[in-house]
Amino acid sequence: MWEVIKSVLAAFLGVQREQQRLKDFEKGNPVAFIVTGIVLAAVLVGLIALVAVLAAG
Amino acid sequence: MVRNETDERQVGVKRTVWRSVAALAGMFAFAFALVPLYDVFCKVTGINGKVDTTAQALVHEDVDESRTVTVQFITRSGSGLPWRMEAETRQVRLHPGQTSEVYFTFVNQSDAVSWGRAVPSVSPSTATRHVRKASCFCFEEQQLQAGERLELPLVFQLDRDLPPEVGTVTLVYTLYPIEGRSEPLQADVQTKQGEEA
Amino acid sequence: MRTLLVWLAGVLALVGSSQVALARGWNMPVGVSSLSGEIYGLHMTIFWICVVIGVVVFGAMFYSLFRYRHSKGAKSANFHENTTVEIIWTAIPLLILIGMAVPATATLQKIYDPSDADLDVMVTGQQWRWRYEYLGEDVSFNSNLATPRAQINGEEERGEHYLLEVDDPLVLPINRKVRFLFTSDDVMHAWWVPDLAVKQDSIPGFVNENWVRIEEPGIYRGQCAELCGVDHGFMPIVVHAVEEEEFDSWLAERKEAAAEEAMGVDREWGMDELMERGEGVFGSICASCHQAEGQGAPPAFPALAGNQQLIEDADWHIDTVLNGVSGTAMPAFRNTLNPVELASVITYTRNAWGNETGDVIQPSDIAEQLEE
Amino acid sequence: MAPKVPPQPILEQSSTAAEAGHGHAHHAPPKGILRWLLTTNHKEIGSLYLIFSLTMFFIGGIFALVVRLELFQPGLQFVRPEFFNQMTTMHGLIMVFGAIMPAFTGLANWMIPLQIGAPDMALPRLNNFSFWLLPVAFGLLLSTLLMPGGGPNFGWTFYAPLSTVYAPPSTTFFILSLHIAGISSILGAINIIATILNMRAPGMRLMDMPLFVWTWLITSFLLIAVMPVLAGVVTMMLMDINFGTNFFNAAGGGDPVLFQHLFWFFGHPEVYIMILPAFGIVSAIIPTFARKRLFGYASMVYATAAIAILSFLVWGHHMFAVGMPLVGQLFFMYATMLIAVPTGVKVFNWVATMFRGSISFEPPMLFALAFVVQFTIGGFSGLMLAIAPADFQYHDTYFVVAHFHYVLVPGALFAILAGAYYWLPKWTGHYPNLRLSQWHFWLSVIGVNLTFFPMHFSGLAGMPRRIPDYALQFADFNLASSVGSFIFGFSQLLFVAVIVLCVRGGQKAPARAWGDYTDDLEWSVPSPAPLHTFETPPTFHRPAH
Repeated sequence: MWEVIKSVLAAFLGVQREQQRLKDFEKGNPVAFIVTGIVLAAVLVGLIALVAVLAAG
Repeated sequence: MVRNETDERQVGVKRTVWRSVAALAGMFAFAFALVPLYDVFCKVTGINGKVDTTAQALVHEDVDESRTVTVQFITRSGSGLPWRMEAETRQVRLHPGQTSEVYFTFVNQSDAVSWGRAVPSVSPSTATRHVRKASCFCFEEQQLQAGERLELPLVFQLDRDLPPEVGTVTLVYTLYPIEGRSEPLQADVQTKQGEEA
Repeated sequence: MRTLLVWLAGVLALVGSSQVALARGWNMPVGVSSLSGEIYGLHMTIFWICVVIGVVVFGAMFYSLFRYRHSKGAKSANFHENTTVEIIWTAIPLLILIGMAVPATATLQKIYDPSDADLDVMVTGQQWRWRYEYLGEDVSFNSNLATPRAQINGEEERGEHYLLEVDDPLVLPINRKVRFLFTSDDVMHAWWVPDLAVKQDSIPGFVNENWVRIEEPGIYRGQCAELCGVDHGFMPIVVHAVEEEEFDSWLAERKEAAAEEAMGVDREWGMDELMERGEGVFGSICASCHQAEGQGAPPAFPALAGNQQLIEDADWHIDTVLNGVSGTAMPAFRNTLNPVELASVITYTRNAWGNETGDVIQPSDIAEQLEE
Repeated sequence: MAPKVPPQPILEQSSTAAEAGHGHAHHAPPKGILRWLLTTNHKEIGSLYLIFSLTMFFIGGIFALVVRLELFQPGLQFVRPEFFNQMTTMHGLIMVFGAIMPAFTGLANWMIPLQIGAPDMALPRLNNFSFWLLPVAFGLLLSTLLMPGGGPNFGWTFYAPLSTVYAPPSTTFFILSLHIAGISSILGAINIIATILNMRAPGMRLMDMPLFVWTWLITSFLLIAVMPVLAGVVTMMLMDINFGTNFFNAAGGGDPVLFQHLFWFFGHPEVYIMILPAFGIVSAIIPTFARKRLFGYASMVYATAAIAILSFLVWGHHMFAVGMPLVGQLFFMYATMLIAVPTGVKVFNWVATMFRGSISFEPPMLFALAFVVQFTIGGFSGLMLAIAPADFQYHDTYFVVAHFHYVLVPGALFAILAGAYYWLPKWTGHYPNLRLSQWHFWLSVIGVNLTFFPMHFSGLAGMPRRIPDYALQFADFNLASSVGSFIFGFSQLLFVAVIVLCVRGGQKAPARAWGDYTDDLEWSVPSPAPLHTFETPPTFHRPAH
């Protein structure tokens, strides 16, 4: 699981080693990556919202 | 071999198309769902002063006498309704937590019955969530007979959580006609009279 | 090779133009309000950050284009990824962005300050003019474009403040916090004066809020900044910022004038004076839609000249002007014109351009109808 | 952009093209107009899309020139404000929905099957239908100009209530035409997704696809997600206008600001729909002419996906002046600023691809390089616009006009032109005339910058957008913009000349028209590409690392 999260996070930043990417695409389950991606996107939204609320005081 | 592959492709294409169509239908429905969602969102955040148009229970909390807030009332007329609308009181000063009652006068200056609606708005928008209205003429559509004069109350309080930097709250009511209801159904008139009685 | 020189010249021109951009008239004004200078500072900071990033990125790009020309026999290398470099050029922009977000947030918080103001002004957008009401002071007026149509059509020489001049400017005191409440009678408008760094949409049925504390007396000009129909380009804003005492006496004067005007309602008015007054009101309020000769612009704006319903039914005419017609561009004028103006403009439209009804509508009749 | 496909399928032999025995499987196509009306061939439909978008580009361009003519100097000289508003509105609508989007769809039709080794699109008949909806939609839209009260005059963003209660009677037809154009885009998107997901050559995985295919896949998902929302918005408008509902009418308890939220929920992803395929084209061209593999292929794909996801979170930055609460303002400001990161990654990757390459400057490369520079300038002004407090001063001024034109004209449009020059040898079998192409390029670059760069200044100095007449201090900027726009507009006639000459003849191009440095499959079929290609799927060979 942690591997999947790490890969998706790397994708968010747009950096990924070629070997790691090949590994992901060979054995990784695409559904796991998509779900993790959506969850992390939601986390990102929450994070931005949190920062905004904190900044607004 | 080639045959099989094309068949497989056809199955795949069909599956993709159905999924896409389902997504489309979902997004179209979502667009309409955004309308009520937006209202909920507005209520929670108080965007552009859009306010709750249902009665809220007044809360009997301790009046915060350490601060006084000015509440202004402004009335405006949209086009197409021969009514005069005025706030009896232009502004009041009160403490958060205190309940206040002000009256608004409505006069139908034409010789025909008509329906109108006062659309409320609050400024600053940060105060919107903290205005609690127990009774307001803006909750429902109003009907006035030819030449009728009506005084309607607004009962409200500001809650104690009103942000401390807010010193003035402005309540604006814009009066609009209700299209296609200039000739009311008899039943409507009776219900209304029933309510008043 | 020549290609590259032209490109380089382009980059130099860009840097050069950024210098020019500091000159007044090419850049955002520093402004005269307590916050406008801060907003200008923010703007310039981001601008220079962008210039620096641009120089680095475009520099690297043009260097590569120049240095690794195929025509000079360059052989291409064979690398196509480098995780370290990629992490660095993701992280650095992120840091720069955070650096930008901090001051931007601070300024935004200052803009969103709902604390009490010394003066409340309600600003209403209407096709195509602004209306100002000094809340609690009984002073309100319309502010129309003052540039003559002849200048717009090129029949007259254009003045210095072409399209940025009004008949009745908004007068505000300096050094006092002025709170604006924005709303609209019809479509969306946006009230914008660059020197005050205030731009806010005015939305029908809702109020928006903003504020300003002007620090220097002067005349500041702006325009409507939201497409609002045919004359969107012709509803300017002029603000006269004056010393506090001057403002107080101006306000007292306006109150007195309003009271005097109200007194005039009761007397009997003659046809000629109503026609004269009415022509002026028609020109500034009605002519933008119904046109100078009452010929209208159908289908949106009906003709008034020779309009049978108008000629035959005075009550309908008065009702239309007072209450407007919902679902059209015809607003209710009951609250925005006074009884004298209403009576005179109705009398004028009933007797001008061949509408010879001979009707004289008295201000007192209108006042009575309004106060019923 | 109109390659004349040989009237009969010529089945030339190539390493990967069809075996000769397959020829009999095709019926002789009908002749004349019927052939084009009924064609289900992806190349022919691609050409139809491209010709259509070029036509719309000139119609929308004429509208823009009317606008610039009126703004040439202060005062009202040529058109009245009501017609001026119709021109600005129609210019925007036609360019967005009629020129840029169909041009990308045309390129997708032509190139995606070739790039993934498919014989055609997955749904060829649907493909024909989605194209022919477009002339209907835009014929209807253009006809509103002749209706009483004129055509749409409320700006391409058609904010309510100007577009509902106060709109001309023709608005119902405007809504209908948007519906039809929207259905066309949606069907096109479904077709592209179905093709990419199911029709790839054996052995080609998603992460092996050329970036143009990748960006179009992501764009198609965006289209499927937001075109229904646009359809919903215009349906609500239609109901407000004709059936007495009050979605956007404050008088009936609705909210005009709701319109803007819904519109920009569609509108911001729409902006990326118009730029993501451009990224794909440029990512194909730069490596070809730098003779070096694209730097950071994976990060390009991820950055595209990141931009697509973020595009759903930033619509509020178009509405900083409507009076959102502070938290909303901050949220949209932060989210918008974040988009700069993946966008920056893309620009850095392109520059890194050029670094230590072996670069030559053929016409496609010239346009691609101009894209990188000018799109980045548009990106910088976009970053400035993201800063909410400063946006109060920029909003709805010519600064915004300058910003989005930099992104869309020297951005999206230049990428389309680059793509056209890049693939013309494949389409026609001839290289475009070099001298004319260079003239076209340089006149376009000069014209475009002379038009749009001064708009930054006039906007900052205080000129609102969408006004037919302006104060005297903006006169010099507008003069420059108008002169530039005429240079740019007329120099596009050179492009037509290049295409016509290229279709008729010119230097013959081999299959690998731009050398051996690109592995993309389209270069493995002969030039011009025969009507039917890859009837037997090619085997995809992953490039060696």
